[in-house]
Amino acid sequence: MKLKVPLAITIILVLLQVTDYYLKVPVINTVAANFTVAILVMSAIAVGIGIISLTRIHVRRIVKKRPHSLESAMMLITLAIFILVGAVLGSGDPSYIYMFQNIIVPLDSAMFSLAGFFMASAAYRAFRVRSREAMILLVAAVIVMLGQAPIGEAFWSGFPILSQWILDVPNTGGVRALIMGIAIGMLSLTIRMLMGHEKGYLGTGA
Amino acid sequence: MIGLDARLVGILLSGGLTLMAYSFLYRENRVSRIAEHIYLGAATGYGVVLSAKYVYDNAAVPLAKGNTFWAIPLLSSLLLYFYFSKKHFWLYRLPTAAIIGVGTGIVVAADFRTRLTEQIKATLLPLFVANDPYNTVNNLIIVFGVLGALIFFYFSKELKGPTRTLADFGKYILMVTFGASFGQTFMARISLIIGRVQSLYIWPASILLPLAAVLVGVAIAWDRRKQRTPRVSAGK
Amino acid sequence: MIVLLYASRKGRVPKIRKLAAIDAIDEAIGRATEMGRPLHFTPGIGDFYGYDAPMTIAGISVLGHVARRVAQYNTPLIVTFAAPEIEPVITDVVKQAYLAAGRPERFNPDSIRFISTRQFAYTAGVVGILHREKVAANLMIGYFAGESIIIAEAGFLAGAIQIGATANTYQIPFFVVACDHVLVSEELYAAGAYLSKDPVQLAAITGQDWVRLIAAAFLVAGCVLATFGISWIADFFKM
Amino acid sequence: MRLATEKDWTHKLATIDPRVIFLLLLISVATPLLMPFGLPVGISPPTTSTFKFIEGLPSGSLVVSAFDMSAAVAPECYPQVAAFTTHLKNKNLKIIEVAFDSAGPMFADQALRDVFGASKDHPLYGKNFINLGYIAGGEAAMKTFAGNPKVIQKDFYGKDVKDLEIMQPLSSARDFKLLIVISGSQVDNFVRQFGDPHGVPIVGAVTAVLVTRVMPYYPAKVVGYLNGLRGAAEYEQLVKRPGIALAGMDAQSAAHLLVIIFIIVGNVGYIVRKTRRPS
Repeated sequence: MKLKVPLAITIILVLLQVTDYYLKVPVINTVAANFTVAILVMSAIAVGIGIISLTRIHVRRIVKKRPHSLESAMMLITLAIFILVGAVLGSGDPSYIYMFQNIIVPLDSAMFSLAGFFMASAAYRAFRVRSREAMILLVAAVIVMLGQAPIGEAFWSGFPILSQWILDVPNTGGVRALIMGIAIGMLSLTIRMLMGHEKGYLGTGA
Repeated sequence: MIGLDARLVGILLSGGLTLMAYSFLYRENRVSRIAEHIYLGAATGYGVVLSAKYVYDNAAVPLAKGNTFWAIPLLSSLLLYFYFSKKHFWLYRLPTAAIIGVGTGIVVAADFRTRLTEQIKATLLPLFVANDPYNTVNNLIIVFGVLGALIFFYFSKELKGPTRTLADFGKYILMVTFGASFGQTFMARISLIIGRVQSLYIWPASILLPLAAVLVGVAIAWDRRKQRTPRVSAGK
Repeated sequence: MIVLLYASRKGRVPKIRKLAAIDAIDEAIGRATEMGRPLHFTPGIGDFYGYDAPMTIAGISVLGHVARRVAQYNTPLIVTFAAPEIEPVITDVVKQAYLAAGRPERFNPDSIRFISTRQFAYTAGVVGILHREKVAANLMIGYFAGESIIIAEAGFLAGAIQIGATANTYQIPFFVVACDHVLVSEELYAAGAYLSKDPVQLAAITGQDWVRLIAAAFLVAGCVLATFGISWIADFFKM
Repeated sequence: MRLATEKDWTHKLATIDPRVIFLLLLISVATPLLMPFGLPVGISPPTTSTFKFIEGLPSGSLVVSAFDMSAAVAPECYPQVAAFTTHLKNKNLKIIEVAFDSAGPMFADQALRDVFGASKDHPLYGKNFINLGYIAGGEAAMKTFAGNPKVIQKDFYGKDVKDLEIMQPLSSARDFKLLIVISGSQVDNFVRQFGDPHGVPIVGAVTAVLVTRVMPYYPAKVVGYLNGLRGAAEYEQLVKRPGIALAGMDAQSAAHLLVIIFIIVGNVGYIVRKTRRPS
């Protein structure tokens, strides 16, 4: 009961969506579309779970005086401010836009731009001619980098053309094989789910 | 509306937060941790507000207007909250199973077509183009690249002989793909750093720059001294 | 197609070649145990909806095995994720795993940590955890996007042994560059079955190979025909 | 390995502290932004075809700017938006801004202020341009908007949309002469909802990462695209309004060069050590 009912729900809904995609039966199409929007609402409501457990972790940290409780307190305060201001004034209010522009935007792009620094250090460390594979990866990456920045053209006018060729030809081949493989893998996973063998997502572990 | 002074404060605030986040590049420290937690609170709170607005506009309002259909998702998602109950814990599985069923169903159906059959179709290229050696070579690389990379993932047994060679070719094609992807992404991420640095050059955020430089210098000197005095603080 | 293979292959244990990256999971757990430092697992920023759904599910499936092993050795475990709706499932999986290992008392609810729904707030949180809690092994198995290199490189700087796995093709290069072991794209989907050692699940992997061979056969035949200007295989795929 | 080699120069070259790399990368980005050396930026074919397409639109045509961008990709996408909006303004085209990402309306507003000098208070607001705000629901929202753009009741600032002149002649996406997709995630959904069913030509204002995913649609469905910050720099030259993207190009060059130098340095250390080891 505790496992079979949820399993049945999943199987029926997967089959419903698949039929909806390949067959044009008005009844099925309507039902499937309704389920789709309903699910969007349900996953939005699930955000509450996250907030409850997030608050729980940080409150516990403060109460038990564990390290970094100051940071936890700051996080709870900003969380509360952002929820309250958004709830009271609405998300389109100028002050909310101001908070968004001056707190979330800089931190969002600062965090994302850390990727640039980390890519540089990872490239330095990993792009060594250890093996033929590593060398190919390195050469392709360097050519594309030179092709993208104006400095590549300044060295040799062929870099942009060569980098475009890499993107158009070998890259296309590789990407195609990858996505075909992924589609096959996903199909196999779904069939395992439909046969009731893959139950990991229902909390059974495997 | 927000006046001029608020604008200057905003520039200072966003510049300060950027520098606080960047201080992580030197090492994890209290300043970067504070930025991290402010960000966590702000971004998560913003996410909650938007989700709540979505539920309110798209389900609660229509329900209030008499569209009873919306009672179904609203009520059934409450089952999710049995997660916090010790006794009826398992009830959360019902709405979750529904979310998973719809979520995977949508993808698998569309994916089998767009990813598998459409990709095979796109790869059906002539292996020889008359009087056009350039395209002949390109087509050969694409076709054998796809074949090789497909075979490279063959799980059932270790490959030997000609299939091994083909799989090796596929592996090299994959490496080119990864390299190209790396190069292309690198450009994008550098653009982000450029954007951040440009925002720091705007007055009055620029006054933060020398301040940050001094702080980093102090931190480095501090760490050096700590290293020389053998293990005074066992923690770091 | 695969269904047929399924039925015919029940009862026989199919052979699968060794997947080094999956075997490395045990190595990673072992290292964390020896060092007495935590193991961090993340199924990524995906949820149960859209393209990320299958990757998330595959990641959670691997988590079940990892948690069981970790429960046996009493290694500290930290699981982080970005989608709140997967939290109950993750808790359930980890709890059941501790129960299966006969160690339910070792389960610590604080080890399951929702961080944030916003991508880079999540990233910042994970990076902080990797450093603060001195994580010894970092397993990233599921759906990852722009944060992959940030988490992987932060894990490297924190000195963790790392395994990356995702089917999001644009992110694989970053795992290749920064991790010790990588499950490339579809290997992610095979991982759960491989670890389960369950004959039926393994048969599904063999089935995957069959579909692969059929696709390859279509490709060869189609290309040869296309060379002579015949396009009926291409027409067949138009459906 | 002998301990003496630990102090060797090759070892040093092969194991530079990542923080040194971070610092040099920061300097290599920051310096050219202050003191540009002005390397020429060549203009690539997709950018040219984008420019030509917009040049060819008759004045007064309706153009939709769809903001499907998050704040994180703003450094790449916003300069493109600014360049496009300038071009649309110069050509006297009508602009409908709409967002499918929650952060979108903020940048739509910023574009109006940067290019026209004001957003909702501008005398031409509602006549020549409008910011419709954010529609939730991803691809489902796109489908709805393409089928009936008037489905939106209020604009981003809470004004009633039906009173505004620019929306009057609209009945479906067929009335759009061009769709500019500003995105860091995908264009496939726009092709499916606007391009295929309504035949709207699409131009991509996309991040560099996204370019490989746009290429399959170019030039049939997507008539042109800008490749990240570099694309923005190219476009700024075409519309003769050099801005932050062009200023950033030298920094881009310097950063790429620096990383390539580091890769070479790392390999020199590695190779020298490897060839020595047998002896």
